[in-house]
Order: sequence, then C-alpha cells, then structure tokens
Amino acid sequence: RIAAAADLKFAMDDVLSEFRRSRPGARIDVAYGSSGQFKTQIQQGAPYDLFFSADIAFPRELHAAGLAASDVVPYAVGRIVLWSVRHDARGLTLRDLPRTEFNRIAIASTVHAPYGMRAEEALRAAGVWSAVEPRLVYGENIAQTAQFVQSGNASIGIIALSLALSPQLRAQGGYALISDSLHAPLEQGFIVTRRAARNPHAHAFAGHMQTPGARAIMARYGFELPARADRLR
Amino acid sequence: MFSPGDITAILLTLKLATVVTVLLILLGTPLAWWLARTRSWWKRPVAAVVALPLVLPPTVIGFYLLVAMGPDGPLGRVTETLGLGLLPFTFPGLVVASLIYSMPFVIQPLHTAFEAVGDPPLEAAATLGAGPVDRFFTVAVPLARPGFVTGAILGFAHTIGEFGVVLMIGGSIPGETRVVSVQIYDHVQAFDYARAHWLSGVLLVFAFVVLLALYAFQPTRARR
Amino acid sequence: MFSPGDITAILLTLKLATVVTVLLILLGTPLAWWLARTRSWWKRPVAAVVALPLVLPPTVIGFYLLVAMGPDGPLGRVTETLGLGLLPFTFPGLVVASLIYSMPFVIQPLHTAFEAVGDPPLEAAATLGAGPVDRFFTVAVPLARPGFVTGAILGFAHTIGEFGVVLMIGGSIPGETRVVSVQIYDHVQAFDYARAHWLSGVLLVFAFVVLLALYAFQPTRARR
Amino acid sequence: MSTVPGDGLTVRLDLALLGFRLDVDLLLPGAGVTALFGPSGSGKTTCLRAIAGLEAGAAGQVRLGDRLWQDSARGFFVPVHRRPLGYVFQDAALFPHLSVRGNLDYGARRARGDGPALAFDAIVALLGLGPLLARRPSHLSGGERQRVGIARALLARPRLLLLDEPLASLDDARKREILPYLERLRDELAIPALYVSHSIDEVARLADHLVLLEHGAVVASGPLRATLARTDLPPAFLEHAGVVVEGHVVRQLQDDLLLLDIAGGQLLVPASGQAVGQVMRCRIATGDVSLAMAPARDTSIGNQLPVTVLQVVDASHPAMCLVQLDAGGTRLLAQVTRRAWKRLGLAPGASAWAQIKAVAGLG
Amino acid sequence: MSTVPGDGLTVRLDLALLGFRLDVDLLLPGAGVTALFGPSGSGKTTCLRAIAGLEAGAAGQVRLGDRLWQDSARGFFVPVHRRPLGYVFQDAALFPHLSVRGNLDYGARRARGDGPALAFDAIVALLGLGPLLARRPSHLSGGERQRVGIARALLARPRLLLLDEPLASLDDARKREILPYLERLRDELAIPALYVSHSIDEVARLADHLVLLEHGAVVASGPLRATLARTDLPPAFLEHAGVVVEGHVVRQLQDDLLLLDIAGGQLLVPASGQAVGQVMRCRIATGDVSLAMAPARDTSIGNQLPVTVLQVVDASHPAMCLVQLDAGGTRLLAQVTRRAWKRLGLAPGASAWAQIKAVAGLG
Ligand SMILES: Nc1ncnc2c1ncn2[C@@H]1O[C@H](COP(=O)(O)OP(=O)(O)OP(=O)(O)O)[C@@H](O)[C@H]1O
Ligand SMILES: Nc1ncnc2c1ncn2[C@@H]1O[C@H](COP(=O)(O)OP(=O)(O)OP(=O)(O)O)[C@@H](O)[C@H]1O
Ligand SMILES: [Mg+2]
Ligand SMILES: [Mg+2]
Repeated sequence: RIAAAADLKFAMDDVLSEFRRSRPGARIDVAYGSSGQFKTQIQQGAPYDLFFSADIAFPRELHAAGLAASDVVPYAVGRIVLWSVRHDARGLTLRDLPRTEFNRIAIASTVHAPYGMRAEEALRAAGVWSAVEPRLVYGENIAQTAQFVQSGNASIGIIALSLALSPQLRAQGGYALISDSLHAPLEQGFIVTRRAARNPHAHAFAGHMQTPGARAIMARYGFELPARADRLR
Repeated sequence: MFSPGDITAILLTLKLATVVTVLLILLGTPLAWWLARTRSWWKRPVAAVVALPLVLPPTVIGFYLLVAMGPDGPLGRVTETLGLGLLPFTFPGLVVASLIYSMPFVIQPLHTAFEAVGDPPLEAAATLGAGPVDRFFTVAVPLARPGFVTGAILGFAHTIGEFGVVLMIGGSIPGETRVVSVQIYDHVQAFDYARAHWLSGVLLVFAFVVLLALYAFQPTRARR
Repeated sequence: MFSPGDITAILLTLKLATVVTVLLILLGTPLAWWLARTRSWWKRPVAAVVALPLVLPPTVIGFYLLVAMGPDGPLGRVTETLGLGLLPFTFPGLVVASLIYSMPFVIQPLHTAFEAVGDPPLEAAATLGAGPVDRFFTVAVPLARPGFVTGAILGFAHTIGEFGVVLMIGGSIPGETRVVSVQIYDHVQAFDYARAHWLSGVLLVFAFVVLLALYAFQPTRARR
Repeated sequence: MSTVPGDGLTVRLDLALLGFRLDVDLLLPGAGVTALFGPSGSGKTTCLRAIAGLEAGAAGQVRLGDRLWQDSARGFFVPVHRRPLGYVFQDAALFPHLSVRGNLDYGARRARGDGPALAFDAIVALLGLGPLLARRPSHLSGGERQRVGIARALLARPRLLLLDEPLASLDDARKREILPYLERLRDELAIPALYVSHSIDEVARLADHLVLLEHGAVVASGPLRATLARTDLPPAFLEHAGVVVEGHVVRQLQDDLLLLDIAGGQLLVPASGQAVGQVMRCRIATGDVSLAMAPARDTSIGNQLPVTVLQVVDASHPAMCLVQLDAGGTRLLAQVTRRAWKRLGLAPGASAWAQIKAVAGLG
Repeated sequence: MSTVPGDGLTVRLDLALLGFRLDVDLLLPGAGVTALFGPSGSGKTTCLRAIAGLEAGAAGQVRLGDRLWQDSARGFFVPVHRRPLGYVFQDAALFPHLSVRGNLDYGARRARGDGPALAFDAIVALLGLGPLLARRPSHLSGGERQRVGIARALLARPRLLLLDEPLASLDDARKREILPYLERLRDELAIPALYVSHSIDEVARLADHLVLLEHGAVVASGPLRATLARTDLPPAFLEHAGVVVEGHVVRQLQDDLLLLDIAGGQLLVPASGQAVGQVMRCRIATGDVSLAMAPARDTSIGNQLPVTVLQVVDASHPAMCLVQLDAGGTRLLAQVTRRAWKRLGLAPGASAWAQIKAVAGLG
C-alpha cells in the first residue's frame, strides 16, 4: 500500500502500471492525499508500506522517529509555474502579477502546503509579495489551487508543473515556469515504512523508482530528477 | 496567546455563523411551513431534495458551487448580470454556500415542529379573526419554538464547524473568508498543535455558551 | 462506467451509513429520552455538549480522535487492553468516529420529539398497567416517530457525506475505509470530473431513494 | 322547514367524512338561540365546523343575513377568519403557549368591530377567571378551560355564536351563574347563536329554535315551543323536554311569586326579575304535570288548569304514557302511569284538571 | 368521617399545586360507587390523579383494602402501573397513534389479572364502538372519544375504577344505555369506583357514597342516603339531589309497575327488572313531592303517604322552600312555594300527605 502526495497522482499511475507489468502478482493500491496528514497517520500506525511525500522533511522526521525501514530516498524535485486559463500565461513572469487584470491570484496554503510555501518565497524574492497579497486566495492543497484557476474564479495561479502537464489540464491554458532560483528546492522523498520491513513488494517498488523507465515517466510529468548521488547521502 | 489572525478568524466566524443562522431561519421557515402543511404530491420529494446536499462531501459541494458561481457558471452569470460581481472568495459567497450546505439542519427540525403544531390551535385562531399570516406568527411560530431552537443550534454549530465548502468557495482570505475552522485546520496541518488546541478550546467554550443560551429558549415541560 | 473501486466504495459507504444510523438511533434514543424527561440541572449543559463536536472542523475532530484512539491515546490504550486492537484505519474505527460526529443530528430531533409527546398519553398508559419500559416502547417511541425519521435522515445523509473525519481516521483503505465521499473527493482532486460527476450522480439518486423511503415513515397529518 | 325572517342564517351543506355524511338544509332565525340536539356522533360538531368554514370539503351554501359566506356552486368561500363568529370548541382548544389573559386578549384584539362589545372585566368576573388570568391552560381544570373558551369567544365581538357543549363540564351552580348571562346576551345583543348541548334543561331555557340531528340529517327543525309540543318526536326527547309556555306578567304577589296570564288561564311562577306587563317564558316538565278529575284543595300544588285530553303516546318506560293536553289554547304534556290513565278512565276528548307542580321561569 | 368497613379505600392526601391545595382525609367503602361532587376547580380531578399515583408531589397515605399503595411517611410508593386501577380521564387521553381497537387492546393485554374479566365484544357493543374500531381517535366525535375511554378502562380489569366525568358529553339516550351497565358493574363485580360527575341524576342513581369537595377540602362525606337527607348542605345541592329510598318489592302489578314496601308505607314504581323480594332503590326528586292536607282522589298521582313535617329550610329561589318530612321512618324532601307552605298552615310537627308524582327506579 502506498501513500502518495496528491501532486504525484498522474506520474505515479503511470509508474505503477509499468511496475505491475513487471510483477503481475503484486496487489498495489495508492492513496493520494496531503503529505502532512499521511505523516500524522503513519505516526499513529496507519497501514502504509511506502510513503511518497511532497516534502522531504516528513519522511525525514519519520525516519528519525524510527518509523522507516529504509533510508529517505529523494525521488524528485518539484517545480512551480504560473498558470492561467483566462490569460495566456506563457511569457508572463511573477513581476507581471501586480497588473490589475489579475484580480484574484491563487496559491496553495502558505502555512502547510509545500507548493504554497515555495510560491510565497518566490513572490517575495520577486519583490511583488506586498503588491499581490491582498489579491491572493489560498487553496487547501495544490489541486484545489488549480481548480480555483480552472473554474475561472482566479485569473491566474501558481501551481505545480506536474499538474500543468497533467493530461487533464494540459489542454487548458498555458504556463510559465518560475525560476527555481527564486525559492528553495521542493525536494520530494519517500521511505519504506517500518511495517513493510519484510514486504518484498515494497522494497521492489522502491527499487523500481530508480529504474530509467520510472525516472523517464517522472520527468515527463515535470519533475526534475535528483542526482543519483543524493541517494548516498 | 492568539495571533491577530486568530482573532480576526474568530470574529469572522461569529459573523458568518450568525448571519447564516438568521438567514437559514428566515428562509427555512416558509419552506418548512409549506412542507408541514401541504398535501401536495411534491411534499416528500422536495423534503428529500432538501436533505440531499448532505450526502455529498463538503469539498465536492464546494467544487460544484465554485464552478456554478464562477464566471462561466449559471449562478455566476446571474450575479454578474445583476452587477453583484462573482461570489467566490467573498464573504457573501461564503454565506450562500453555507446556507445551502446547512439548510437541512434547519429545515428538518422546523418541518417536524410545524407538523406537531396541529390544526386545533390554528383553527381556533382563525375563528378569532386571525388571518393566515397572523396565525402563522402568533400561533404556529410560538408553538414550534422547540424546532426553532433545535434548528438554530444545529445550523449555528454546523456553520461554525464546516470548512470543506468554506475553504473551496472562500479561498481562505484573512478577514474575509478565513474562518476559525480553516485557521484551526491550518494549525493542525502545520503541526502547530499548541495553537490548534488553544483555538479549539476557545471555540468550544464559546460555542458551549452560545448553545446554552439557545437552550434557554427551550420551554420547560408543563406539569401535566 | 464505474471502476471496481467505485463499486467497493459505494457498498462500503452503504454499510457504514446504515451501521452508523442504526447505532445512533439505538444509542441516541436513551440519551434523548433522558434529556426530554429529566428535570435535572444537568439537562441543558449535557444537551449543549452533545452538539459541541459539530463546531470543530471535521478534520480536526478526526485528528483528535486519531490521537486519542492511537497507540498512545487514552482510547487506544483501552481498546488494546480489551484485546480489540487499535481502531484507526479499521472499519470499526470509522464507525466510532462517525458516531461521535453525527450524534447531534440524531439526538436533537429525538429530544424535541420526545418532549412533544407530553405527559397525558404516558400517564394513560401507566394507568393501564404499562411500566416505564413498556410505555416507552409502546407510547413514547411511536408518538416520537417524526423525530426518528428526521434523526435517521440527518444522521444517514451526514454519515454518507462527511469525509473529513473519515479520511483522517480511516486513511482511505479500499474496501475497508475508502467510502464514496473519499472516492469522489479523490476524483475531484485528480481533475477526473467525469467520474466524479457520475459517482456524485449515483450517490445522489441513491440517497434520494433512501431518503424518500425514510419519509414514507413520516405519518401524514390527520384531518382535524 | 320552518319559515323564519329572511335575515336568518341559511345553512345548506353536504359533507362526507370517514363513515359519516352530513347533509343539512336549515333556515335558522337571525336572532336568538338555536339549539342543536342529537345523539353522540350525530354530526353536531361537524355542522358547526362547516358553518364556521373549518370543513374545507363541505359543499353548499352558508349565509348570515345579507352576507353570503359560502356558495360552492359559485366557488365562493369567505375564509374562516373573515367570518365574524365566536366559536366555543367542544374541547376548548385554548392556545397552550399563552396565559389565560393572552388567550382572552387574542380574540379581543382582533375583534372585527361590528359585533357588540362586551366589557373584559365583566366577562372575566362572570366566568370566575380573575385568579386564573396569569395561568397557562395546562394548569387549569377541565371546567376552567371551558370557561376560558367561552370568555374568549364572547370577547371576539362575534356576529354569530357557535357553542359546542359550552357548559358540559360545569357544575350546576356555575351553570346557573352563566346561563342567565347567556340569556341576557341572547336578548340584548340580538346575535344569533347555535348551541349544542345534551342538557334539555339548558336547551329549554336558552333556545328559541330547535334542530334535532340524527345520523347527519335533520329530524326536526322549528321554533322551540312548536317543536317541543310535537308528539311525533322520540319519546325520550319529549319526556325530557316538557313544554314551554309564554305569558304576560299581570301581578306581582308576595312570596316572590308572579301571576302569569297564559292562553287558557293563569299560572303562579317563581319570580325571576320580570316586571308587570312583560312577557315571560316558563318551562313545564312532563313529570311535573299530573291529572285529576276535579280540582284538589289543601294541596301545595299551586297551579291547576282545566284541560282537554288531545292524545296519548307511549313514553320510553312501558309503565308510563305521555298525554297531550289543551288548556284553552296552551298545549301541555303530562307524563303519567298507564295505571293512572286507566284508573281515571281518560280518553282523547275527555276533560280533566292539570295539576302543575312546578313551573320554571326561563327569564 | 363516616365509618366504613376496614377493607375500604383510605385516602389521606395533601398536595399543593399552583394556587391550589388539596387536603383530604377520606375513608371510602371497599365496594360500590363513591360520587365525588364539587364545583369546577374544587380539586376532583386532582384527587383522582393523586389516588392513581399520578401526582408525584402528593404526600400522605393511599390504601385499598389490605394493599398499601402509598405512605409518604415511610417513603413507600407503588408506581401507577402497579396499581390495578382503571382511569377514565376527563379528556379521554386516548393514544393518538393507535386505532380504537388498539386503544382497547392496550389495557386488555396488560390486564393485571386479579380484577374481573369483561367480555370485549359486550363492552364494545354496549358503548356502540363496533363501527369505530378501525378509526384513529382524531377521527372521532367528542362523545365517541369518551366512550372509548370508558371501554378502555373497563377492559383493563381494574380493582378500582376512577371515573372523571365519564358521561359528560354523552346524550341522555346514550347515558341511559350506559348507566344500567355501570350499575351492573357496581353490583356484580364489587369493585369500588370513584365517580366524578356534575349530574345529580347520575350520582343519585349510581352512588352509594357521596363526597362533597370544595376548594380542595372535604365538605361532606357519607353514605348517599344519609348525606342526601341532610339539610345543612347547600340548598342548590339539596334541591337537585332529592332523596333516595330503599324498599323490598312485594308485588308485580300489571302496567309494568312494582309495589314497594318501604319504611312507613308502600310505593308504586315503574318496573326496572327487579323480582319480588328484591331490594330496590328509588330516587324521589324534591320537585316531585307536593303536600296536601288530605289524600286526593281522582288524580294521576299514584303515591300518597302520610307524613310529619320535620323542618323547613330555604331553597335557592326565595319563592320556594324545602320541607323535610318523615313518612313513618322514611325521610322525604319536598320543594314547595312559600305561599303554599303558608296557605296550608304548615309548621314543624304538623301532619300532612305527601303526594309523590314520580319515583325513579334506580335499579
Ligand atoms: N398544573 C395544574 N393542573 C391542573 N390544575 C391546576 C394546576 N395547578 C393548579 N391547578 C388548580 O387546581 C384546582 C383543581 O383542579 P382540578 O382539575 O382538580 O379541578 P376539578 O375539580 O377537576 O374541576 P373541573 O370540574 O373543572 O374539572 C383548579 O383550581 C386549578 O386551577
Ligand atoms: N375526521 C373526523 N373527525 C371527527 N369526526 C369524524 C371524522 N371522520 C368521521 N367522523 C365521524 O363523524 C360523525 C360526526 O361527528 P361529530 O363530531 O360531528 O359528532 P357530534 O354530534 O358532535 O358528537 P358528540 O356529541 O359525540 O360530540 C362521528 O360519527 C364521527 O365518528
Ligand atoms: Mg361534538
Ligand atoms: Mg376535573
């Protein structure tokens, strides 16, 4: 059983179907949701074998608490983009956001959502935070943030590149990548949990994530891939 | 103890819960009255439809409302034509969404209470010269008081606690749509348990006082 | 149309809502009866406390329950000592959490309905030889039927729709704790609107039928 | 059907309830009291309700004087609250959420203005409600509730009173207080009243007009005196009803007695406030009339009238019979044993003396 | 306080309600009917409720025969449902959710077994409930509801009947059907009954014992005949009560008459089923007794007894007085005009003839 951050939804489905082809016997299902909530649940004994977090800090905490059966494996670095369905976002930069046509700007929660925190950092780094803050609306998570934009209620938003590239949203609107120099990296990591210590499938899937095939899928969905060297840290 | 954000959220929540409860009572009463008095075939389907929003997850309701009230949605078009602008991410939008979602908690008890009023006192009032509106206010409403109390309690409490719809429609804008439930949720999600506990505690104590006050309107049983 | 996951979720939801509604009626009835009949000073505080869980956001309630029922929580220790294991992430855990969260929607209408029964029929039953338990079942319960219908409707619908608590306590395990509301939520989060619409539609139609059936138990008004 | 002035109350109604059908066609006087009499379940309450407009399913016509209230043929229907009536319900139907005063004020405040105004304090005093004004109906006794119901209806200044067994759970003493008041209402206010009662005493005392209902249909309807003197009515009814005679007060005697001139003679009657020259109405119960072949002396029986026997009919007990008598124009009804009837050798056409033990002045 | 057998009903209760206090100390017979009489609001209903155990605040003692039901001094209290009683409530208090049959069955099924069993069908027929069995109480007329209440209480096989104005909204015809049945119950089943009624006729007919309540206190309590013959009671009560005499049937005459031997003479009474040798009770209303100085002839009055005048008291109308008579051991009460009293030159100790117009057999 896998607990995976919501932003992995599309990539993970593809990785999984590839994995299933290689190991037809394995019964795998994935729960997508909030990384923080998964962390709390695993602390309380939730029956997940692998935990793919959107923020590498959570698996690290679990590892430190002795709840992991593996090292913390970074598997991707997330990127954020400006995205809009009402305007052509291609070519826009954060500095364009104070323009009045962007009356509502959606970002994810800056309190607990990793993508929201990075968005705030980027807006501050670009020097437009105070100008746009009154126009910000906050989504509970990155998917909800995208829905604010998708439904047209927010004219533009900052969402994950993986969502902007997802089959459902790719057709709508356009996006502009936000320079990763404006925010701390969105490192994502996973662990095999303690309860899965003896689960061969779990370890096999952990290994599978390192295969070129899986990495290619991840890259296709807009995740940058950490250097293999990271794994050794 | 509290950040200014917490206090803003508390005040906003109070305002929202009060406005919604009052509106629900005002809007729910005629519908409940109709449901209680009509012999129409439509009665039961309508009553069932009123309870329907409940069965969808709040976030999903919120999503549908977001789309409906958005610039391309039917409701959104109406509000824009009326010059009201768009409702999502505004306080009025929150109010509308909460109204829809908490409606059954007010309608149901009112419906039952109005049915319990029965014909005799209304007939007596009619023979004494009271017209339909008059006897509604002077007989049906006072006799249905327990239903009003129950409806107000459930509506009020549910509006305070619900945040799935609110988050979706409100966008968590401080001072405008970030109510206490969202604030507590944020604290919990951010593992800031101390503040979550504090805020929950205050909310509970406060709600307890309000609920107790509402119960004071509940008549005590007569001796025989 | 539906994935097997959807169907599993629908069946699970039905099971949960039915179990919770039945348990709520069973557990809520004595409490509501006590609230309606007692002259104790405790009556109002207790009634207010029953409604309190409502004012906290579901996820937060779910969080507190998760901690309480977890291995280090007081409830968790109790269940472990009793050899029941831990409740979170199991179907019984979901049931317990839903009971707590939907409780007021059942207690409140029952409370009001029991108060409306009044003394005369109970006194008449007593003079005819019916003891307290006997007259409770043969007089109070039938006369409070509208309250039971309302309570069942609200409790049932709310258990189906609520997912904040359920997600926190249940952890979305297929066939065990992944109910329809979570499933729909997932579809919406994944922008898979077609499936979300379908599933919502089916849920609505199905709930409509159940609610209509519940309403059929609502007595019609007498002529005079 | 009897003939009454055109400003009367016309009630032509047809209504089907569960296992019961009310079908009445009545023309009632526009003033005075009409008693509605009939066994339990005969449709009295249903009839009052339909007149008030509370039975939506009732087809037909209701008209009070020149005001049409209902005509289903023309789809015309004045809603209940626009019909200026005062309704005393069989079960009082007080407002449980209002105090006694609140209940009384409810009607008084909505009084439609064209009915006669009655003083609040006078009615409260009459019905003994003073100490109860602050109470809730749930804290009243059965009779107290009924009295509040009467007061509430009267204070609404109605133009038609519908009284459904208003005195049923009141003791005789209280009834004797209220009855004269209702009589005064009848005489002074000239508002018509429909009065349901199981007590023939009450009816004989109050009513000017009598309607007998059975199984939802009118068995008899007419002026009280004429109807009571009919011998084709059920014996049980006749026995209890007695006859009502009317006369002029010619003299006031000592010992609080009045001498009354009636058709065919004079009667001594206990005074009840009438002055010489006034018309007075009295009831003579069938059981209070005995027959003798000659006037008796040295007896406490104060009234003896020469009469002619008209006819004899069965009473409800086989030992008894009812004898209809003509006292020079006044009809009397005597209940005697068959044995006495035979012993005295009476037959229709025979002459005799009617000894009248008691005459009740009806005010 | 009167003396009654030790197996009677002891009621010693003190209860304070809003603006009202019930304080009674009664020792009532263990069989037969005790009538509870008193004005509206005098505490009759409250008294019945307290006996039933429905007034939790009532302090004192209730004992039926050898069974103690309540003794607040010892903290002893048998709950209502363990007291084998049948209660007919003033307002019927039917179960609205059950049909008429359901209401009747409710008590019958819980019958506590030690009371007498009555046939369901017989009671249903007697009270005319046959066509109503499937109905809901909300679809019944006032009198129909009351009848269901009576049937329900009887079917519960009680050992004590508490009847709160059970016949108040019934017509005379229906009353005449039910009363003999209640009389039979009284005689055959020997269960005591407490009977609240405003009708002196009913009371005189049914009751063996009479309790007069006023303002929550007992004004008089004693056997019916003794109490009715007292002249210190309120005149209004005396006038309406009349006296009750008892005698043995000595002969059955033709024309459905019975000859009755009473202390001091013989009476002719309409038959009501008694055989020769049986004891029969009759009521003689004050208004049915007139006085003469000599026996009359050629009159329909069948009963004339020589009497001695005992005393005279005021009646409620100033023109009338009540004369207490002794007919060789039987006490009679005559209501005559003051004028006649004077004209006949009567005074205590005088001899006269009592002419008794009507005697009502009480079964
Ligand atoms: N809670 C109460 N319920 C009923 N009566 C109450 C209550 N509190 C006070 N009272 C008073 O107690 C008195 C006695 O009432 P009760 O019902 O016993 O009278 P009653 O003799 O049965 O009269 P009625 O013939 O009118 O039925 C009344 O004056 C009534 O106002
Ligand atoms: N919904 C109903 N409500 C009242 N009576 C109904 C209803 N349906 C049918 N009936 C019948 O209608 C008949 C007439 O009832 P109604 O109340 O008019 O009688 P009533 O003459 O007032 O009798 P009572 O003297 O017992 O009050 C009764 O036989 C009753 O059973
Ligand atoms: Mg009636
Ligand atoms: Mg009473």
